[in-house]
Amino acid sequence: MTLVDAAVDMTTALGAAPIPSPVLTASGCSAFGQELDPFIDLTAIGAVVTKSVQLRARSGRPTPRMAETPSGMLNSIGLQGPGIDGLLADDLPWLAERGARAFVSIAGTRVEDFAELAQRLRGVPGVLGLEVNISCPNVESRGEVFACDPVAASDVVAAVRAAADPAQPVYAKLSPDVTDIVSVARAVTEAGADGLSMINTLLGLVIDPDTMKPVLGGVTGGLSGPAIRPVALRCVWQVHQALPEVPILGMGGIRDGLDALQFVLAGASAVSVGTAVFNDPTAVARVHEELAAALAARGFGSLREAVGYAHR
Amino acid sequence: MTLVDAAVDMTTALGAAPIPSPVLTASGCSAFGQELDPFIDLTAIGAVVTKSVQLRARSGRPTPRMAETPSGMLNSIGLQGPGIDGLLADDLPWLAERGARAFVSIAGTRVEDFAELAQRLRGVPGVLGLEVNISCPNVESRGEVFACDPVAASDVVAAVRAAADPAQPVYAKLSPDVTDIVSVARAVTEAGADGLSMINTLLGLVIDPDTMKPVLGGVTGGLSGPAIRPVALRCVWQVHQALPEVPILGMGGIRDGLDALQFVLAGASAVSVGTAVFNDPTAVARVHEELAAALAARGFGSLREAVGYAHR
Amino acid sequence: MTGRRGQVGPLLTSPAPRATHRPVQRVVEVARRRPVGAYVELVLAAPDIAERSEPGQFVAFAVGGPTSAHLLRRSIAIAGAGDGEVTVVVAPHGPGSTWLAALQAGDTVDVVGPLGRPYPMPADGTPALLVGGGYGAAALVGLAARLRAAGSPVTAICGAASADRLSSVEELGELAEVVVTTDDGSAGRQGWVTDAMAGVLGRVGVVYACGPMGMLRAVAEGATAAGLPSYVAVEESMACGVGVCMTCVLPVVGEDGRTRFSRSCTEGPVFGGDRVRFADVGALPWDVVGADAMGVVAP
Amino acid sequence: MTGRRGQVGPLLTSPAPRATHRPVQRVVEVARRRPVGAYVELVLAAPDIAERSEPGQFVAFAVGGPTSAHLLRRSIAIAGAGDGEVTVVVAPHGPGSTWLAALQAGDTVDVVGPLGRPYPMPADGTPALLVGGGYGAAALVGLAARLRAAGSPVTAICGAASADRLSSVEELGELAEVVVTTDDGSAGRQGWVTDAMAGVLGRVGVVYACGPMGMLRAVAEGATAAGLPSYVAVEESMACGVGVCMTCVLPVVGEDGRTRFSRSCTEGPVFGGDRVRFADVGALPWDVVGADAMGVVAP
Ligand SMILES: Cc1cc2nc3c(=O)[nH]c(=O)nc-3n(C[C@H](O)[C@H](O)[C@H](O)COP(=O)(O)OP(=O)(O)OC[C@H]3O[C@@H](n4cnc5c(N)ncnc54)[C@H](O)[C@@H]3O)c2cc1C
Ligand SMILES: Cc1cc2nc3c(=O)[nH]c(=O)nc-3n(C[C@H](O)[C@H](O)[C@H](O)COP(=O)(O)OP(=O)(O)OC[C@H]3O[C@@H](n4cnc5c(N)ncnc54)[C@H](O)[C@@H]3O)c2cc1C
Ligand SMILES: Cc1cc2nc3c(=O)[nH]c(=O)nc-3n(C[C@H](O)[C@H](O)[C@H](O)COP(=O)(O)O)c2cc1C
Ligand SMILES: Cc1cc2nc3c(=O)[nH]c(=O)nc-3n(C[C@H](O)[C@H](O)[C@H](O)COP(=O)(O)O)c2cc1C
Ligand code: FES
Ligand code: FES
Repeated sequence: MTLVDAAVDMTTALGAAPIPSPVLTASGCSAFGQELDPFIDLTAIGAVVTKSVQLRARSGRPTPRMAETPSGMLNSIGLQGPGIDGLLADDLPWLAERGARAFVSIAGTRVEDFAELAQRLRGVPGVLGLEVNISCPNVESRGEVFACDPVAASDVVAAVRAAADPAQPVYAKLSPDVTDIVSVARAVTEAGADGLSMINTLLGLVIDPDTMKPVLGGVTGGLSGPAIRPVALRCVWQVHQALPEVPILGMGGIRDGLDALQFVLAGASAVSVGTAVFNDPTAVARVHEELAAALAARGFGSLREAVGYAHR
Repeated sequence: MTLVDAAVDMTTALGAAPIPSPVLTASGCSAFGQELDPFIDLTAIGAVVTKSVQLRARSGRPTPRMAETPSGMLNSIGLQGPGIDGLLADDLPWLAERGARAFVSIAGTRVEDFAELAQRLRGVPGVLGLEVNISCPNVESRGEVFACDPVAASDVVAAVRAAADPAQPVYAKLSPDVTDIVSVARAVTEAGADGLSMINTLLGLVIDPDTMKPVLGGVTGGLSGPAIRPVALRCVWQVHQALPEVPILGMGGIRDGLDALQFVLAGASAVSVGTAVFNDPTAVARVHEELAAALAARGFGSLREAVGYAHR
Repeated sequence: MTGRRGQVGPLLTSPAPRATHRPVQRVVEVARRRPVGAYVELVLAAPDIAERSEPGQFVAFAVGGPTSAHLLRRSIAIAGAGDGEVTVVVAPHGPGSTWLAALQAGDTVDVVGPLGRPYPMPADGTPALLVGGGYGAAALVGLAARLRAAGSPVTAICGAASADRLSSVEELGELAEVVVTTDDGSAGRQGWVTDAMAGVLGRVGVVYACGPMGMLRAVAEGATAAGLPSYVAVEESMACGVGVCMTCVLPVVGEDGRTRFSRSCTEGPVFGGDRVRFADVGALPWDVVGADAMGVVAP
Repeated sequence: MTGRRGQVGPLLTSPAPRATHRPVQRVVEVARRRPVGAYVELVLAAPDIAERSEPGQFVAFAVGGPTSAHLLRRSIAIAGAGDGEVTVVVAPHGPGSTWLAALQAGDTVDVVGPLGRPYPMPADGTPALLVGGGYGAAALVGLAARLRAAGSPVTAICGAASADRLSSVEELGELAEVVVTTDDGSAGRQGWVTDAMAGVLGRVGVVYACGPMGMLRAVAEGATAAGLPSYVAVEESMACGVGVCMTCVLPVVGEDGRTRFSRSCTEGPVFGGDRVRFADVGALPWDVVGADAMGVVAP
């Protein structure tokens, strides 16, 4: 197994930033990395994608914040987090000290928030790049989610790209809850996104049969986990088909190496493992091993050769 | 149990057509009903929603036509069926003879196809009403699916309502693969839909790790089963919230009585059981029993009282 | 090659008729379990299914128990039915069959059956050749018994990749003259079942087969070439097993000579060997009924 | 009521410190299984977890095996650890706990632990009251032993709805003076644990509790009113158990006097009883750190 792994070149990149492994955490599914330290080597994975951070510290929503669903879960955390000050003071230094790469997810409710966050993250040690979580309500557009409107989405991405450290790639994170994901992908790419993270959760709802009300305080929540994998793969497939040059960080229900392989074959040059970490805290490292073995077994000499292979 | 059931009035209606049970089959998941005859009493269920029929007989797509996915499945049957002539000659008379109600799903690739089908089904014995499957590619709009465009969807529904027997309610079947399902729901309702069936499958993809190509011949397919239930419930919730007067036939991952209860509480006045029938051929009848017992246990005297209860 | 494009001459088979009994659904107990080479034999206490079943039919299991993420049923041929019990032979493969193969005596499982059309019987006394590939041989045991009871001399060929993938050789041995072949020569003759067929075809009146699609094709072609009717039990990917999902179709020539996408669960799994268009499985030939509506035009 | 809105006086507790050891993940075998009233006691052969665990900590199980549709872990308190074994007491409830309770000796299960912060120990010899509700009493057995070893006289109150929902009464009886209460009087005194507490509070220096949230609140309020520090192990709905998902939060007053949404898996499950704002669980009070960013304003 170790010999087989060594044979496959697993290096890849997020935009222009090289990473030693194509397997990353998913935003909001591994906090800021620390809690996984007992279980995996944080320096060996592609990067820690941090929980989306906003300008101010946020309490997040009241509980209940989750409901288990068939092969998945619904969450409505409400972006609980320390705010950019806390992130810069505590979490990023901790990761940098350990030699772990951080891919920082940023979120906001106006275009300027995103730009300011990108600005604050310029040149911060250990920050490999930015993932722009545009699945947030846009306060300037009656709460419509940025990611659901190609124009609003591009505005955010253009502002972030302009404000961000030129050395830090900017990935736009797309929502599957749109009629035409390719048009959103095209718009944000033209606005300067160096890559695309896809997909964020699907909007879902669960009703508690006892209280006869929605389980989540926020009524609806985000659906994640293996249940959504076919939808995620379809999105990656469609976007890679339309925009083969745009790097994709694929995610949505990845649980093992063969799941990750499907995303790679569909066009992802790296993947994030989210909800599966709740099931198995070693999932990110395990998926790397399993993906390496699967690539070797199929005769690939490098991960890069396999990216988009299913389209050929 | 039987006593408890008897206590709850389970009658409901599809538009103006009364039915003795709120639990129906789902289009394409119980063929034309015959095969379930060994397992359930077809006259006791709400109705047999037939596999979508088109004007001409169709072979459907080549195999493989399905892939199992976590808590769901992907299908790409391609609407294999006898065409309207075969349906009128064989399947509908069989159902009518048995005293089973048929809710006939119609499909086409142009507006006129739908209208002609509705015309042919006027006054046919045992045909309770029509479900309009607008999740089909519109040949006049470069293959964009009718259900993804409020205008195209309304055109179909208006034409069907105009051509159909006035005694037959017309339900429009909506796709979840849209940015704003409420706007589609509003458009088709204004075009004359007597009710809404929701949801159809989500577009998904699975790649075979051995062949390294998409499993399905049609590349993408429709995702169904419990995996999608939270998405379906969210759609029903949103539409009932916006259009509380419009009857909803809810579906998507219903497997037991408590699942059905969630749809009723969210606003559905009837439900279809689809993929779960593949797991359990008695599912439609079982869900009726379990729903009746669940309503009784919660103190409801009738199904109607529970419709939309979670919004109160 | 009859039953295929460029068909010559009349077909040698009639479509297999429906079974006598309708299926039932039951939660049944595993009475016994026994590993057999690479397979696991399960004996189910399932009287309602046992008394209804005929050779060639199958059952469909729900898998994974109450916490399962696997919704679709798994179809498994009936390898024996009698005394209130149904026997199946399971090859652990994917998650569902692996779960089935791990069932222990005393465990319960939800099963629907008997499903599909049985092997049609020939005129009493007709000598018959039975060809089983891998676990497919198990499905032929009941047929062999019924043929013997009707006075047919029975020859059986059991083939597999290797000795551990043979099945039911002993059971068939009590009912028939058995020839064994393995690809690697680890048991019986080295070679394919078709090699062994050649010498037998001359002295039988009908051929039956169960096994992988490639083998079924070769057996059916051999029988047809020899002017013999053959019946094959196909193995197409099935989601429901009861005829409602339309996932399990393959192109089959009907009584009217037209090809349709037929459901292997309800119109099969037993089809006339000269009626299955093996070369077109997984394709959509233009002459399948309704192919025109899919935009496929005659060449 | 200290630690709540309109707080009076200083808090009586310090936040529980982290555990000494980090958690591990193991696939372990069930060594023994025993039904106990309405519960099932499982003894796991899990030396790596046993040697690391401290009273008050818990483990998190993956449920349903390889075919499972249930992705989230189930957290269960450690009811005993020693000799390479970890004991848990499971109340079958939903699908996951029902699956756990059905495990048999010899079955394997994937478990992560020990997790969470243990009960902090008082000064040696401090008399202690332990209050356990339902299966919650099981989590107090290890604590009772440790307290006794440190010279503390221990009184334990075990309460439940009915006799079959009591747990660990015998085990606690070997370490402490035990009072039993049941709602229906089917065992011990009829009534609530708080009724039984009144007579004991005067002679102890610290109170520990584990059980349903309503009971924890009543115990904590009683202790605080009596001027006693209390430590409660809360039960919030958890998805991961290891601190990465943020689903298990509740409003807890920190050392700086400010309330935060704290994760019960990593900052708990043991919290100072006067630090948990029980009345605000499930709500978002304006004075929680970061509530302003959610649009909640001071009244
Ligand atoms: C009529 C018939 C008789 C069969 N008899 C036997 C038997 O006696 N012993 C035995 O071991 N196997 C038999 N099979 C094959 C068996 O059904 C499949 O191996 C099994 O369903 C695969 O399930 P899985 O969970 O291992 O694989 P997966 O690939 O995970 O299955 C996913 C889905 O695809 C379907 N599927 C996958 N492969 C097949 C297949 N070959 N045939 C039908 N459905 C498939 C499954 O039923 C399931 O719905 C038979 C199949 C048919 C159609
Ligand atoms: C620290 C701690 C210790 C516990 N100790 C025990 C114990 O010793 N014995 C015992 O029987 N139970 C214990 N529980 C409760 C146990 O975790 C839940 O009853 C169980 O997770 C419910 O799973 P389910 O599949 O039955 O229910 P479901 O409702 O199907 O669970 C769905 C999801 O919600 C979570 N969840 C639901 N209820 C709870 C709950 N009360 N607490 C935490 N997560 C929940 C589950 O972990 C799962 O992720 C403890 C909980 C916590 C937090
Ligand atoms: C509990 C939870 C919290 C999440 N928080 C965030 C977040 O803060 N920012 C973000 O961009 N995505 C967030 N996500 C979405 C994930 O990053 C990921 O896109 C999605 O869950 C699909 O991947 P998965 O199925 O592997 O979890 C969250 C998901 C979960 C389950
Ligand atoms: C195999 C299969 C075939 C289907 N065929 C049709 C169809 O012909 N017309 C249609 O409107 N919906 C069709 N559907 C969609 C279902 O009617 C239903 O909307 C969807 O599957 C969600 O419900 P479920 O999760 O209960 O299956 C099909 C679904 C499946 C799984
Ligand atoms: S398996 Fe469903 S129709 Fe044959
Ligand atoms: S359970 Fe996941 S953070 Fe506590």
